[in-house]
Amino acid sequence: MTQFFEVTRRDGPARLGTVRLDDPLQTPGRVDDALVDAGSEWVTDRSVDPTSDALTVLPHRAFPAGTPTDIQTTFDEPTADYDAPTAAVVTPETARDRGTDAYVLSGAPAVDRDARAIVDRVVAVREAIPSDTALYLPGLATPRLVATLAYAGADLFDADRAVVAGRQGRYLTVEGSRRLQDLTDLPCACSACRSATPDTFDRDDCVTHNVAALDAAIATVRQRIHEGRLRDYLEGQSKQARWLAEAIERLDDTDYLEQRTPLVRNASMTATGDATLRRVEIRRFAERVAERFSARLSETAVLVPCSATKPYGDSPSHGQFRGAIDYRAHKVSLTSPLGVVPQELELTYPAQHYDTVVTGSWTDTEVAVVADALERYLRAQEYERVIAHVPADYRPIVERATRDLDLPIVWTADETHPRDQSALDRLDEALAGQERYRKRARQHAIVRSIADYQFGAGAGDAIFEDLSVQSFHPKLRAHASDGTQLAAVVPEYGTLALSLAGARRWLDADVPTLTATIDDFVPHGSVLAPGVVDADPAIRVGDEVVFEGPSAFAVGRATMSGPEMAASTRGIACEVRHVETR
Amino acid sequence: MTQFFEVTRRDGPARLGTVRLDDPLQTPGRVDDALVDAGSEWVTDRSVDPTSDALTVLPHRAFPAGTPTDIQTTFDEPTADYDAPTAAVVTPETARDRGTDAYVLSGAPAVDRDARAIVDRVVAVREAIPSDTALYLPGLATPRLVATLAYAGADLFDADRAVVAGRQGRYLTVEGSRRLQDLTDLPCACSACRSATPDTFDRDDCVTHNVAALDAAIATVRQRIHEGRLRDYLEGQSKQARWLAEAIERLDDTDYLEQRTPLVRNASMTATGDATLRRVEIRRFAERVAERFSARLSETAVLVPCSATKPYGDSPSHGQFRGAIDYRAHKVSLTSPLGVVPQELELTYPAQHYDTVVTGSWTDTEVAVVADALERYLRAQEYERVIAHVPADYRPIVERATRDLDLPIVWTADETHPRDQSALDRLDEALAGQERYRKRARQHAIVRSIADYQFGAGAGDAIFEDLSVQSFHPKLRAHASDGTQLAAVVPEYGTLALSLAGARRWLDADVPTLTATIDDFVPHGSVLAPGVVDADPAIRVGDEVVFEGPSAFAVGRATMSGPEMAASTRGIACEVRHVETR
Amino acid sequence: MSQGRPDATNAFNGVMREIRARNDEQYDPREPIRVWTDEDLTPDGVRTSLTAVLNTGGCRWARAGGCTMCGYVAESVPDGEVASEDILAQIDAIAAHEADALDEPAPLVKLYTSGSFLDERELSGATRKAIVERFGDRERVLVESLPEFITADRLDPLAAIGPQIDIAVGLETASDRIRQECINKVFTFEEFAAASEVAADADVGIKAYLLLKPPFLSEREALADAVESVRRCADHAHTVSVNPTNVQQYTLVEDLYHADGYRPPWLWSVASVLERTADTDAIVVSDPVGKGSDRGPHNCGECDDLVARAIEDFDRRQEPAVFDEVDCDCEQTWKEVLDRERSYGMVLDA
Amino acid sequence: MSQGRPDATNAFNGVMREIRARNDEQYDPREPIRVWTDEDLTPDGVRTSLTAVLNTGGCRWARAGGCTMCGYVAESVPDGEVASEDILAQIDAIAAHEADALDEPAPLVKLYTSGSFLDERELSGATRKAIVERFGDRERVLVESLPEFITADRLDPLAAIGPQIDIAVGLETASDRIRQECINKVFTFEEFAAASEVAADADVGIKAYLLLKPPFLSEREALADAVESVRRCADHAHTVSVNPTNVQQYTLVEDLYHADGYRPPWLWSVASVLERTADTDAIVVSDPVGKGSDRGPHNCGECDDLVARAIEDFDRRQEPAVFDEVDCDCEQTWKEVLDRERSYGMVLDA
Repeated sequence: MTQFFEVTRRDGPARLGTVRLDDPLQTPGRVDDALVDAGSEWVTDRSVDPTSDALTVLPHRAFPAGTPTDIQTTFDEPTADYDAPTAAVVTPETARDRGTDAYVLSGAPAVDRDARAIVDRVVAVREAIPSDTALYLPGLATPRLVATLAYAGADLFDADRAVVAGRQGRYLTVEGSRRLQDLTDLPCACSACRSATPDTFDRDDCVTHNVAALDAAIATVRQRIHEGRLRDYLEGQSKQARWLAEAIERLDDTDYLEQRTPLVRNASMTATGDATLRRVEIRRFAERVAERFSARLSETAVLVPCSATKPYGDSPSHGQFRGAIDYRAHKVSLTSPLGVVPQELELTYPAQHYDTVVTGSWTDTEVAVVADALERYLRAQEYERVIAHVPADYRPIVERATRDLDLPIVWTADETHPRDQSALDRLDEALAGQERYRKRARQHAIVRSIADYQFGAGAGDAIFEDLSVQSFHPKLRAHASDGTQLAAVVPEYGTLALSLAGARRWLDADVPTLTATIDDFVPHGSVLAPGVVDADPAIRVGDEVVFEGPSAFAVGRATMSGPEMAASTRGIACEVRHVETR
Repeated sequence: MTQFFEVTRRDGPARLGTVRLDDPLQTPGRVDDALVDAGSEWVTDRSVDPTSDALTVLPHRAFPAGTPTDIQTTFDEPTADYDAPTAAVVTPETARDRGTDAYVLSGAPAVDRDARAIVDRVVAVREAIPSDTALYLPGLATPRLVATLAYAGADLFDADRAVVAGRQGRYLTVEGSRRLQDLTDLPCACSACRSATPDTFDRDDCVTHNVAALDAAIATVRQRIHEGRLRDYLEGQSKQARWLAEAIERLDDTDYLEQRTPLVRNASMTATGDATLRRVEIRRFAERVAERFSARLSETAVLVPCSATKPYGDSPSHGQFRGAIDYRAHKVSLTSPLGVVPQELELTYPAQHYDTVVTGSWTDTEVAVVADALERYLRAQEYERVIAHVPADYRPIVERATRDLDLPIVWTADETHPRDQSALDRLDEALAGQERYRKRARQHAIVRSIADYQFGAGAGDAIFEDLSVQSFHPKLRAHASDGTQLAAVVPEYGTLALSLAGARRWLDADVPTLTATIDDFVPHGSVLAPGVVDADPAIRVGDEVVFEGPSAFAVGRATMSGPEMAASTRGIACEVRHVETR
Repeated sequence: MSQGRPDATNAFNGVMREIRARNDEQYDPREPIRVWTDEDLTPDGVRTSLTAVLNTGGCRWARAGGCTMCGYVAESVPDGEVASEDILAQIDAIAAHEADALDEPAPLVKLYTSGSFLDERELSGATRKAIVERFGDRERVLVESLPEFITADRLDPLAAIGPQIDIAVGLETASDRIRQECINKVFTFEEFAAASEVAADADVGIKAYLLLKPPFLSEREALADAVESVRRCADHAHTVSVNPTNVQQYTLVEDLYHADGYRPPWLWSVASVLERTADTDAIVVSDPVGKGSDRGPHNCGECDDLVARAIEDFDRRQEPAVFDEVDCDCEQTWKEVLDRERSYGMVLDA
Repeated sequence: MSQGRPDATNAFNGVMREIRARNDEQYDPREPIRVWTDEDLTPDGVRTSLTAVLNTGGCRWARAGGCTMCGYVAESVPDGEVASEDILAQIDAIAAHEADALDEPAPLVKLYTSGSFLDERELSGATRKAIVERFGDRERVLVESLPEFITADRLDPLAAIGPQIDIAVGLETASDRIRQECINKVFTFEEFAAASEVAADADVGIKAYLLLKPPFLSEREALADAVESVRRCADHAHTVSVNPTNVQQYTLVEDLYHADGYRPPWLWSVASVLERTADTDAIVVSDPVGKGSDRGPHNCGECDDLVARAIEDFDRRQEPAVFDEVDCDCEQTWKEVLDRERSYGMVLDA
């Protein structure tokens, strides 16, 4: 059982954690001095000092990269249990729960420069060992690589590679490796670099520098995880080598990453390239809009461009659009990388959290992605008419999306800017005579649409069959007709926070409920992972979760994924919002 | 006249240089202590100490950002001339040749976070002042921004902004700015960061850190310029903020950048995103293949995928393709980001210099770019038949490129991998009975195609009307039928180096010749810029240039652009290869 | 009127007219532009004050173009003429406001006009006399004027009424170059000094108004200019008011500000001017308009209130030690800006 | 034959058979696999040597699977049987090579078989005798064998011919665990020591061959094992040859090497073994096959020749001071690798 390691924060698959030694070790971090190797049993039998405070690598027969599976199977032995911080040496073939606090990936150095190996081996081990244990990749860490490794789920590194490279006269930075003789400058802030010139800089300096550069890179990773912005950093780092870019691409296509990507995140994302289009958060939003959303307010859609200001509704341009539409049509924003954002979901993560380039030039990939999203969207809805209130550079998108659809398109802004008065007048005119919906209808649509997005198609109507909305945008509260509060909109994330009554309706509704079974206790504030008996594997960080146990019924927001809360022995699984004793 | 500044190396628009003070200052660099400000004449009249060794900012009426043009015109005064290192304060409106060694962009801090201003103002000043002078952007440099500024042509910075930000408790890195209170880690290698924790780190530390981080960032820029790889770095940096990405996009569309981009470069490029597709080098290659290339060897084109190994010809896959084609068709490689690479141009920059992701998944932008390039290419040639020996993921590209063309397509590899023996057999079969061209014909085609690429459509036939090729691939030598050597292929760049006889043929040919007029001297080794009287503005770094003067006729390779060699007063304009006294 | 660089004046006036033309607001000629009560230090001690900005048709100089930082022309009536009876109606409104706000009449009355109270084209002699007479029972009445209108024939009738008359003169700076070429104000320090003599002869006081941080100057240059100007004024005025620039609408300063080319002065600079000139003979005060806001004089946001209170305290007690009490991390930032900001590298602490 | 872990032997043999099956080369049974001349240190001093690898049908153990680092099975004849007359034809070829290469016959003849010269299934007693008799005029003849075949009845006939007979034994390591579980060689040190007694009784010498860096060991573990093994061998052999691993085709080691899981030892490690065991009674030598190449023992590429020459020098003079002469930056890298490389973190200096 894991007693000496705890995950304290997550950013997708990356984690902050602590190895609980006398002098606690923050992770991702360097394990060097905190590690004791009990030794290799290829040489002789080994023993363990169970009183050591260090993280002890248990006696091992390590298999280097390339060791045939039959050999591994023959020498794979059970792991002894100690009441001390221990690590077991494993490979993708021998990784499983061995009861240790940490796991050492044998042969880790071989995954360097190999995108497929980085993803296949590190992820394979990460998935085979408990999520609340630390993964140590020995002899591998370089300043350039650590961010990718942490993103793949690694927690522990060492300075071995950096030191050896320094001795070899290889100068490491987050950009990569240079030979000392190729340096005309010392592109680093460390003391060794600031107090030398390329002429005087020797291999001792290079070792000092490499370790400082590695520490800085690891600290950057920790800071970024803390901020929930490791991915943005990685997308920049992926320019440093094509195999780094390839590793991210490969990771993007794994279930591993999907399972570890939160529903919402309190951090902005920088969307400046096609790598962003592949992000799980972006794909998930597009997917849910396409499959779950249904337009309730009007049979006319007005397509408008997104705004740099977020949420769009707060921007001057959308203020003008709202004025011209005047409750007579359904506003749908077109944007890269998200695709289509119906007006009800403008607050919903990541619709108000991304920051994108606004030069007005679209790449073909963006045109394709947005057009495809729009086509899927329009096919799923039942609009009678589409008003394209978009500038000329959006025209190819709308045309491509609608060419196979039998939908009348009215162009109101493609000759002038959509914010020009003449364009706004044309929009107003196009909507002349159209019936106006009421503000209440709009509020109801927001609550129900978010419910559809969050809980599944049809959830909005099922959970909020009778509905009375109170308070003001964006802090809407959803009540039943009898006055009971069912849910509230969380303005930062554009999601619904359910009350107990709301949770019960979710259970009763004909959509999948994300539930977890807990032990016989009444949670207060939070549910700890050991208290979770079982949890729906579909639960993602940030999801609403219903907790049921012999003594309590509760609702809250997940801080672990379902598989993780079911398997973890430490850490907070969920922040409980409401609880009721049974 | 510029006496105290010299540009020593170029990487596109970015430059390495030296301010020639007693203690020479490398640029891009921080000018801080090396600068003396004679003072503002808004306050009172000022005088200059002409014996100072510092770079003296001449008395100025600086115009802050936002100063109306009429005010600037009214107070714009001529600049006095001193025999000392001097700098003139200018704005985009008042920038012109003022005879100083350096220019100070007044109001520089206002361009921060403003992609349009970075490009418009910095580039406007850079273009208005002589290229062999230094541009100083006061109060603006941050670790995140310097690379972009250097790429826009700035040479001098200062620590002012970094120090003030430190005093404000803003912690700067190449990633951007963080408030001290938001730091959970110190993501830097500098001595201040390595000897503190976030809890103990104060504003004095922050100042020390910011300056170290800035120096490291500037050193990184210098190192990258030296390596010819600043652009790769910038593409990574552009993930740090959308306005940085936007600044690069805007720069990519300027003539300024095109003029400063070399024809060839002895450095690899990492192609890992759509930003790479916009690079001048990439666009230029695609443009020249589309407009200048003509296929000479066969009426059958075989389309094949590119290889990770460069040049393609050295890869095992292309070895197999070559074996199957066996001199019976013209091999054309499809690749992102370059588009189409005919077999004759596989050595030609950047065809053997880029390193791209090979996951086998194409973005829509890549599909569009490559398909468009292929369509343009096929329209320009007169093939009777196209054999598509490409894997299934290339099929949409070929189909899109050929859908409007009346060209028979034979698919030989879309069901199996192109390297499978069955696919190779199909390719061989498809070429059965096809006439074989001779090795000599292939060598002739290489020389003539490179000439077309380098000098213009038709140049190959005009310059090498009679041709005898000697030596072996890739070091081909082109001789006239009478044995005179005309040119040699430079294997590193895939370009032609002309002899004097070759240069004369270029002059006589019906394609534009890149010529420069020089003073009355006989150059040896190199032509210095002051010796250049006039130069074709189309000359780019790396171009072959013919030099004509009263006493000499010479040919060599440009190390400056034409406008630069015509205007510069210092530095090497061209490496001369052959010279003849008149 | 000095004509040091008529080309500069022409250029500034042209630019300023264009900027002001963007404004299309209109004002009611029977209402004062603003009216408020406060406490002020006078040569006789701290007094309750009634202050009003009269709408007298606005500054004629501003109509030609005017000062680079002054937006008050915008607050004038459309055709630039306000009838005497309208002015007196404004006085009624002011009195009414005072009656509401104060238990007893304020001993000090200050009447600004965004122009010259003594300019015949703004107010006739009779109107001027009638206005001062309305406040005949007060201790001190202050009115505003350019030096050129400060003549014995205009002063004597007012001085005779009863209250001590003070003339507020917008000198802005003791530097003729900065006044003309940064502020676009076209009289000389010599003219101001001469007017001050005329006033002294009529037993009328002079209160000089200085501008802290005209456009085009760095923080250090602005600070040095203000300190020097206070020192030179002190011989010619019983009170010097140091006014840190606030960014007013429809001004050149606002254009610079929007383009990130101008930052209002630090409150530390205001404090520093007061502290460094506390040894002069004159009363030196400052009432930083818009203090703590981005458009007004401001520090880091944390300490603005604290420093503003110290300034207020100084205004009453003239005791430089008040500034020893205030402390903030951002004082180091301000010192760094003083050391490092050049007029070609503004704004350094954006 | 020891049976410490039959499961391991089974697994290794299974894997090795699979690896070797990738090879489909065939050899001519009438040609020796390799033949060359050199200079060697013998107990009697440095002598010119003639060395040959005979093709005797190959190692029977290798046919079952065999050692993890040895690829010589691949160089055997298809059906594993070589006729006596073919073997003697090989001897003729060896003699012809010697006549070409040397002015006079080599005093030392070394005949390897990639198996056991004393194994009846490889060579009959008559053939063995005939071969040694072909070299009856030489000072010393060395043949190769596993301990199990070292018996008096096989030794005596050879010892009687004339030349001093030496038996080369591929002990690899003094550690039975490493020998069995890393190398997959299945006799014990005890068996080796016993065979050495038998040889001594027959007046036959023993030359022990050790492997420096079997798979699965870190550089430091490998170095320590080699030093310890030399020391333990010294009592049982007049000469110990330390053979650093080179990556041979169709071996388990090659699979690891291709997967970046194996690096041949540093030449510094070879030098270190020799230097640290120079005080033993036996002659200790090393002839690093493939030295300086990526598949052979190597340093940084700069100093490989230098260190290899020092080893060669040591081989003749047994003088550890030869290593004081060689120096390279990479010695520090090697020391760092010794300090830091763990068997779970290989290869550290890739």
